[in-house]
Amino acid sequence: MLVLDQIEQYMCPNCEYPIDGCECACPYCSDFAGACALGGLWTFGLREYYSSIKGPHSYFEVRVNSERIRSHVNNVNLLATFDAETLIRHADEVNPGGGIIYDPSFSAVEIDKVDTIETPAVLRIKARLAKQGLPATVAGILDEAKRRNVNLYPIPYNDIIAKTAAQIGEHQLSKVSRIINVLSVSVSLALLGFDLNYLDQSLGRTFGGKKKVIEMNEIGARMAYDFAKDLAKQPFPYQLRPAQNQSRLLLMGNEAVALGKIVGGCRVQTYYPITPAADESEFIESHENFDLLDGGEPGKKGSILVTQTEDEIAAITMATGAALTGVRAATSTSGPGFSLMVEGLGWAGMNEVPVVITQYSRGGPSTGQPTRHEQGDLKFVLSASHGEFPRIVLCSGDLEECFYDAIMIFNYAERYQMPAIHLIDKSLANSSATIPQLRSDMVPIQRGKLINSGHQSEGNGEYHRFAFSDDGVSPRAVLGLPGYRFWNSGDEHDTIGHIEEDPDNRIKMMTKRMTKLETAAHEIPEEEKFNFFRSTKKQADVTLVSWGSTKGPILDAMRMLEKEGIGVEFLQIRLASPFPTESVREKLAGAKLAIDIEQNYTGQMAAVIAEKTMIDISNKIVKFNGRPMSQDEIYEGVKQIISNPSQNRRVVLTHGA
Amino acid sequence: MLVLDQIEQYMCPNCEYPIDGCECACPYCSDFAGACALGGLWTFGLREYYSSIKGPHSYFEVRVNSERIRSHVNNVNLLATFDAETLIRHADEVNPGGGIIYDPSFSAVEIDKVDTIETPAVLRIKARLAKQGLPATVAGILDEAKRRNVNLYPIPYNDIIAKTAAQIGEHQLSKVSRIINVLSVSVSLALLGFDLNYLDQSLGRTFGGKKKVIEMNEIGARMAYDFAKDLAKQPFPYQLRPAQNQSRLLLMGNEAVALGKIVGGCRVQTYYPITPAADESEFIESHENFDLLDGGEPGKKGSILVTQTEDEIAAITMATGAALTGVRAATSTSGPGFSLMVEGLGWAGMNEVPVVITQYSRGGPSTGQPTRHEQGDLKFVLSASHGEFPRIVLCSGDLEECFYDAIMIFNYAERYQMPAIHLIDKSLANSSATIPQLRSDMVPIQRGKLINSGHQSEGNGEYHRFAFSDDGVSPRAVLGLPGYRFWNSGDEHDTIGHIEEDPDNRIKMMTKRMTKLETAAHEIPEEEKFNFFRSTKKQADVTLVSWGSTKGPILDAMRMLEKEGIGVEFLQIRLASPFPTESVREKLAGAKLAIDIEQNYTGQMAAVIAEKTMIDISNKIVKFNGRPMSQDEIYEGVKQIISNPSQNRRVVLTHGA
Amino acid sequence: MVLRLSDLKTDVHNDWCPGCGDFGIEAGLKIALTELPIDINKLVLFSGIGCSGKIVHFTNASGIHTLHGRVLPFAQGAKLANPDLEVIAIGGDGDGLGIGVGHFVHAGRRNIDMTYIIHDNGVYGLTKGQASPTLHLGMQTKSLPMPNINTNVDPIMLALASGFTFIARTYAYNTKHLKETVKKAVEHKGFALVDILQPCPTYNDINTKEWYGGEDRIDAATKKPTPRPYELEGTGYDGRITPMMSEDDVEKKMSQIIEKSREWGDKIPIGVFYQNETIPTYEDRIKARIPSYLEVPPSGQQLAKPDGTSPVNLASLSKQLLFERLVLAQ
Amino acid sequence: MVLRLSDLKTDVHNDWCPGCGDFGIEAGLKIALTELPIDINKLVLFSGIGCSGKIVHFTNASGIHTLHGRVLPFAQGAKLANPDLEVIAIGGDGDGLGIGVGHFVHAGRRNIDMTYIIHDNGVYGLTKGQASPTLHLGMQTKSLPMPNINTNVDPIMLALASGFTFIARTYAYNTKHLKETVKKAVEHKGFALVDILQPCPTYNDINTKEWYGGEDRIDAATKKPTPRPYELEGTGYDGRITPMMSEDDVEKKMSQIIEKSREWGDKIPIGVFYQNETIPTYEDRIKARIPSYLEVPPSGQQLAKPDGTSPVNLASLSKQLLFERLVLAQ
Ligand SMILES: Cc1ncc(C[n+]2csc(CCOP(=O)(O)OP(=O)(O)O)c2C)c(N)n1
Ligand SMILES: Cc1ncc(C[n+]2csc(CCOP(=O)(O)OP(=O)(O)O)c2C)c(N)n1
Ligand code: SF4
Ligand code: SF4
Ligand SMILES: [Mg+2]
Ligand SMILES: [Mg+2]
Repeated sequence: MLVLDQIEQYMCPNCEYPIDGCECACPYCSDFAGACALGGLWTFGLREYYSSIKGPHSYFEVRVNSERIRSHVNNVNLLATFDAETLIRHADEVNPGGGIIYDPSFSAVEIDKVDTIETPAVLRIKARLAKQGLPATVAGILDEAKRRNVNLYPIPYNDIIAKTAAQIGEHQLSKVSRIINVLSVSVSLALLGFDLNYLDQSLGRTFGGKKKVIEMNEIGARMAYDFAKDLAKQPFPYQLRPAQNQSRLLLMGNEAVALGKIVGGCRVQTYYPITPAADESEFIESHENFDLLDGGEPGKKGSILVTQTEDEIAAITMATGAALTGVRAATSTSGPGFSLMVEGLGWAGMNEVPVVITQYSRGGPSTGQPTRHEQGDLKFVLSASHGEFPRIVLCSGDLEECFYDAIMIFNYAERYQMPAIHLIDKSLANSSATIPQLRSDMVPIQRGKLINSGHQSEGNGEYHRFAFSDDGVSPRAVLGLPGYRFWNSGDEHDTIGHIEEDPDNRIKMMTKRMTKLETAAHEIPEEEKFNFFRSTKKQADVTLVSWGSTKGPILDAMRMLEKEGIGVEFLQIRLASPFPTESVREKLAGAKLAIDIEQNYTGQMAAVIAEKTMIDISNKIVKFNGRPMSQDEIYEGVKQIISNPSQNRRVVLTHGA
Repeated sequence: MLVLDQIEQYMCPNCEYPIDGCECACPYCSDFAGACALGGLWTFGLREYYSSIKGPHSYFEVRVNSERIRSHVNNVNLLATFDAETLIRHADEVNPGGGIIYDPSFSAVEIDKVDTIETPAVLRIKARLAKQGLPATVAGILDEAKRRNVNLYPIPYNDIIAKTAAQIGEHQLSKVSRIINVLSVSVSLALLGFDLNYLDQSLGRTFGGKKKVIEMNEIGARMAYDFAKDLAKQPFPYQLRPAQNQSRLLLMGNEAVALGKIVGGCRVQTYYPITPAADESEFIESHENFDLLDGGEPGKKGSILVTQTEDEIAAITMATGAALTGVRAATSTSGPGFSLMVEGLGWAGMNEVPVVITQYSRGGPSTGQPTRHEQGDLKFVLSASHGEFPRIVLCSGDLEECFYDAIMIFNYAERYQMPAIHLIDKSLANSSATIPQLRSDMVPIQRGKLINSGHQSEGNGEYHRFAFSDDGVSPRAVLGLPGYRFWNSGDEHDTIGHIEEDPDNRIKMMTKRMTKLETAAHEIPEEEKFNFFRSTKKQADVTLVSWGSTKGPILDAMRMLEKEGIGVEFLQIRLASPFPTESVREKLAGAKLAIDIEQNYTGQMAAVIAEKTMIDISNKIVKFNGRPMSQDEIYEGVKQIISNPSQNRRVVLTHGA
Repeated sequence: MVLRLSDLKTDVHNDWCPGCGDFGIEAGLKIALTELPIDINKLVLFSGIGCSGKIVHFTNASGIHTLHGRVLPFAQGAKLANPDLEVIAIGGDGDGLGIGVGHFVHAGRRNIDMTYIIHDNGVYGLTKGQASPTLHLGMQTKSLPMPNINTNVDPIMLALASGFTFIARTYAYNTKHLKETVKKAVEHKGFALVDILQPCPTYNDINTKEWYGGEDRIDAATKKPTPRPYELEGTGYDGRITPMMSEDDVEKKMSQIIEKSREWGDKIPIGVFYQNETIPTYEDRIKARIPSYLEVPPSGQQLAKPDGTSPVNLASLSKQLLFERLVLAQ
Repeated sequence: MVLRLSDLKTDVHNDWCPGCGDFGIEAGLKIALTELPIDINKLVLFSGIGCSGKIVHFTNASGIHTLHGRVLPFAQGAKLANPDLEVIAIGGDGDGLGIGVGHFVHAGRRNIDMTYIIHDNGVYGLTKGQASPTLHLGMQTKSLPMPNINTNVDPIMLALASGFTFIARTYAYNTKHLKETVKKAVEHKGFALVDILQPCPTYNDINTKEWYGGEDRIDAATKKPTPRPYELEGTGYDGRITPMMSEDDVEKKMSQIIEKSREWGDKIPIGVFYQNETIPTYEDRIKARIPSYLEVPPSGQQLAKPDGTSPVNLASLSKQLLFERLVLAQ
């Protein structure tokens, strides 16, 4: 049963707030995705929102397919709007043959008057309309769409809301008007020929016990559904059909990380609020007491302590203090917060403390674009803090990696006794997708040379926290373990942990710490360090190199390229420290045409590769406008470079609103 | 008139405190260097001290020559001690034929009983003595020295102090005992055949108006001088003679930077105390009101405001706030402080503020070795802070560069409107040397596109602080300039400075900022970016690559290598950002054998070179025991690599105590 | 040139939520600015990060939107470099009393002549309503999944402990009181704090406009709500410390101030709690070291001679470090 | 096992200057530890960076020498993860009231059951004597080139403003008072501050041992010096707030405490200024959210089943996120 690639793009506030401020935990409130997931389809959802609470434009783009999809595309087939602004901004992204859902009352709105649209955008749109001799109004926008063969579906939302209010006997229209989102979803489903039951079920999940709210939504939804069915005399060219599937999850990256942390044994999480990291901590906090399996501690619940600190300096130092007690401890932040954690990171490195930092990269530098996407922090996290000490840097590429890496990184941190940075980004954090069910038993818990509380040592003074060893790793006791008194110091220290300025001790201790990174490089299996995808074609025409959230659109673009007979390899680097130098060198040495694909200005991973392997990947596809890459953009970028294989191309992608 | 290379090593407290805590501003208190400088000789002095106030061992090593010298050497010709510990630690560093000055009462001291010596050192020394069948006492140490043909000069310091006290009629012996340092200097001068008058003059400078103190020191000095003359029946093999010279300065790196800042127009300096950076700020503060030349503002004094802040976050943000008013503003710190400045740095980058950060690298990571030397922060400062923005990183190699670079870096900062990091290190900060007179007119003051207060703009709202331009640099107004209202934001902004999330604006602004780095790379002349030294031999056998304070010992080692007919080139990289990629590539492409020399574990500059040029300098001489490199160590390290030119050698230097 | 309210408007779209107390603060502040004898060219607003921090973009005076928690050091840096500027720092309660409270304490210790305005809404607005340091222990706003786990800090008492020389509180929707208080703060010689109670209708459903307005406390007689904030100015309270006061009187005053600062709940004092001009400003303290500081401040110095080189007399500066060959008789 | 003083000695060379007040603090603290019912295995000392911070290396109990200004968050992190630990945080006045004062304020707001000791010497010892935040305005120690340019903060008043529930001061050379005060602090349920006046003979020549000892104030009658610090315990002063007290009595108490905190100069009160056990500890506040917190604290949880995999029931955790194909009649 093949279902066409469907894309839905719409604004989401079904609660009082726009997506960012949404109270009912987006993307469930994206009931469209929920309904599709219930119908057994694969979904991928993208959120874009401003750094402010109410006011400006935010939108949600959902892609649906019967095959697994991992990215968004440039253009959509169906655009559902609740306000004039969305129409003005996005109408030109609808494919010919697609449709637009809107309220007919918008038509008169003048583009100039919508002051939440940035001046550069207003100028661009007005110029475009003028060229076609169309007025600078929503009517002009709609005319333009019609000329491009886009179907228009005017829906009188306010009428339906008023009727719904009447039906449930609610006088305050404002209370009912929140259903506008659900109305648009149900209109979409009607056009797409999907059963409304799926929406009803999805609503049940979203609103839980709130009967009255569910009822109100259901009534409105049915009314809108019927209205739309009537309106679409000809069936909309794109139709969805439910599919068979296994049990799946529909979740966002920050939730995947949160679940991974809980499963992975994190029991203290500190944080200071920051976009887009705070969602993860808040998700964990709302699950601070959780059930254990048989074989855990039967009858007992597990728990995780989430503490909001006064700043990010406290967040990392508090997590580090916690980690000294043997607890798996983490903190979660994004760029500006990480910048404040740098000194604390060095202390953990010096004292060989396995503390985990989840870093959600966003548009930088400085406050930058707080709610926008970028992979601009790689080189920074690799060398953050003064002096030299080893660290783990693990970069996840999709939601499943977010989850499993969140477990694995604690294993790395504890086995090699060093701070470990889980590097993800805004796009992963806020994208939602249906993924296969996650498993709690895939990654065993490995605690390295942790001294078991059973092993009582005799007397005290004998324990050397930083004892020298071949692999650089010392047996690790925790605070409070009877018989194992120890010292830490940010100063260079002896094996006991006391300050030591002797030059020979210094050489040994530096070497001990740095040796651990070699141990890690040696012990961690290659398949955990990178992924290498290749198309069926034997000889690859092009080798794509990337890391992080570009994985999804690259994999999707690969399918497009393959269809055209282009052989593609894709090297996704996951472990940035210790770096898999030999493997990367080997993979790139054989490449016919290598292209670096990164969501930043300079191509930071390419720089790291150059430093480590002396291989220059001079062809680059980069994007730094704050919006994630689409499958189409990557496809086009690769084609552009292939078609003109002179060296030193830098393709700058620009899609997104 | 050739004078042999002379080395003097002694402890210095002529005031109540050891060198670090010294109240009379070392290295003047190193009156030996002072006397030699007055005698027209070139000097180089090295300080080593612990991170504590009184207790542990600190020492000062002075090298003197009639030709210019720029580094210390492994072994010394004359060791002056005031306590048993110094003898125990350093006696083995005296060359055969050299001498040791000591108090005979030390002989009975057992090595085990000196608890300020680190256990590893005690064990090393005891093992050495045991091997020779000598007792683990100072007597054993002295015996060992005698066997090695070292001359012993026992000086009864306490007798001389008591006699001095009697002569000036002082009953409190403790008040007189401070002269012990001067006694040892005068004994040294006696042995070296140098005129005592030079010491007297030097004392005059050190103690200024304090007549009584000068008198006390002079009396003691004369007594010790005469005693030593009597004692040395045979003339000491090394003799010093005064030389002709021009006017010179004897100063330390932190003073050179301080002078450079004042001359360079810095008028606000913020700091939070930290070793070894604080000395610079304190020096500036003690010269906060200074004279101007004719052509300055006649009759008026210039001034510089030094503010001690609550932490380093405040230090950089306050300096940045100051810089917005058009003042040249700087802050000064070392590793831990810089780690806290990272977020502020990014804001300055985003808002194109020319703020200068002087970074004194010291032993890291974390608190590390606060009073020890290391060049471990290069990669960190190059990529510090989240996101991507341009910055200047300029690395000085010696005291003159410290001074002139401190002026130049303000020019760079203002011309390219970006934060600028002046990277120096503990060795430069605390080493002292005589250098040729500095000039205030060598580096003109260049302020770039600063809007002159004469140019009144019409009305307001018209000024675009971040106007686009070909070179990326916009005309810069300052706060308070009539008619030029403007905005800044750490958020991505439009040309006026207001928050702007539009994706196209984002691309333009990122590109504008990054373009400035290309402009800087293009405009800054190559001779300011690196130094390239070559020996007279036409074809170089070896190309040394380094940066920062290794310059001195490398230049000195080059002379040694040249004498042996080895042709040496030395590429000293000064500008790490923007990096002189093409020139470095070119210099290295022709190298027969390249060796990277760095005072860190990983070879950070080699990594930067690899990243930029894809050239792998696989031979490395590194040192990371906290002590700076000596001329001998570099000489030996280079020879070691040349003599066995298989690739991939990493020589780890270990000298120092 | 007289400053009119319309002069202070910018074209920037204001994206605060409808009903946000920040609008009240913006209005009151702007009115105060028009009523003060300020040269708009010398005026600079600095702000932190938060909803509150955006205010500088809505105000047509030079505006520096800094970092979260760092507005005070940025602002102080500018004022120190150019004491001629009129500097007003503005930020949220999370910004100033949470992550930035260290700077708050130390700014108090300096007493630089400038003004600091806090938007006190009990929450971290821009990051979706987490508890800010002024929210009381156990309170649960609609944005919190659980009651607030931390004790609150009181800005008034903290400012007193930190050495501020002017401490006032006002209320976002009492425009007249707000602007008068801001005017007093700006006119004060020294570091002045204005803590402004600010409803955040989106996240803080406890300290709402209605709550401040006392809509739950209808006066039986007048049938009107009894607002919680009351003006100290109307009660005869006087928080000024004057040079003539005896040590004992000062002690008494201090107790009184602290007592006032502890009032909260049904009666919330607004107005000037404390003002002390007997303590020298930082500018005065600098003058004791650098006599020409105000005359030729750092930003006013000439950095180059007409020929483009430095005017600094290096020789006299490096005198101590100089070693010249002396011809000795020997 | 009874803890003896000798058990608390380490072999580490003590490099404090001769005559440093830190020796007195070390002695008093160690005596207090031997007199408290503490399991040495559960004891952890955390320290900041400064001369003071080295104390942990001289003490034979687990000791974590942290970062400059960050001792409190490190220490709180450990205590939260393992509430069974006896945690004592120690640091300098620069460390805790300078760079670290933000954490000071917020630690007060949490009220975690632990103790914080400040070595209050008026200077930044380890960096050679710059003024610390407790040095008074205009004072010029021998290490300062100019009189101190900043107003001081008073730790007592600042702690009160920050919500500390136990606030005491003692003196480095009054060993008996010091150890008794530390004992009270450790025994207090909640966050306890002990500010210890500490002579730094090397840099602070104003607040010296002689000055504290009152050697400039010879009593005419006894011919003996009149020490400046006097013990509150001997004056009938009682800073405790108890559950039974009326709001009014609490108010009065607070005024009294603040009055006391303002005494300085010739009469310096030492002792417990304030103690309040009516405010729930952070541990109690957590228990309200996580009922098993004290029973099975974070550090006490089993992270793996015997087979090495996670014991977490992921299915029940991700219930909300789960989408299973439902067979619909259609
Ligand atoms: C270093 C850093 N950490 C976190 C953030 C995220 N952040 C932005 S605004 C804000 C809090 C705002 O609260 P408040 O200061 O009270 O201002 P309001 O929005 O309430 O006006 C936070 C935590 C940031 N920008 N920088
Ligand atoms: C981030 C950082 N900045 C500065 C320093 C340098 N530093 C070390 S100790 C110290 C001050 C110590 O003063 P205080 O806390 O009062 O302790 P004391 O030495 O007086 O006991 C400073 C500034 C540092 N270690 N880290
Ligand atoms: S979130 Fe609150 S403070 Fe922020 S704009 Fe909205 S109402 Fe105002
Ligand atoms: S400097 Fe002061 S505080 Fe530090 S050890 Fe010496 S006397 Fe003690
Ligand atoms: Mg707030
Ligand atoms: Mg101190």
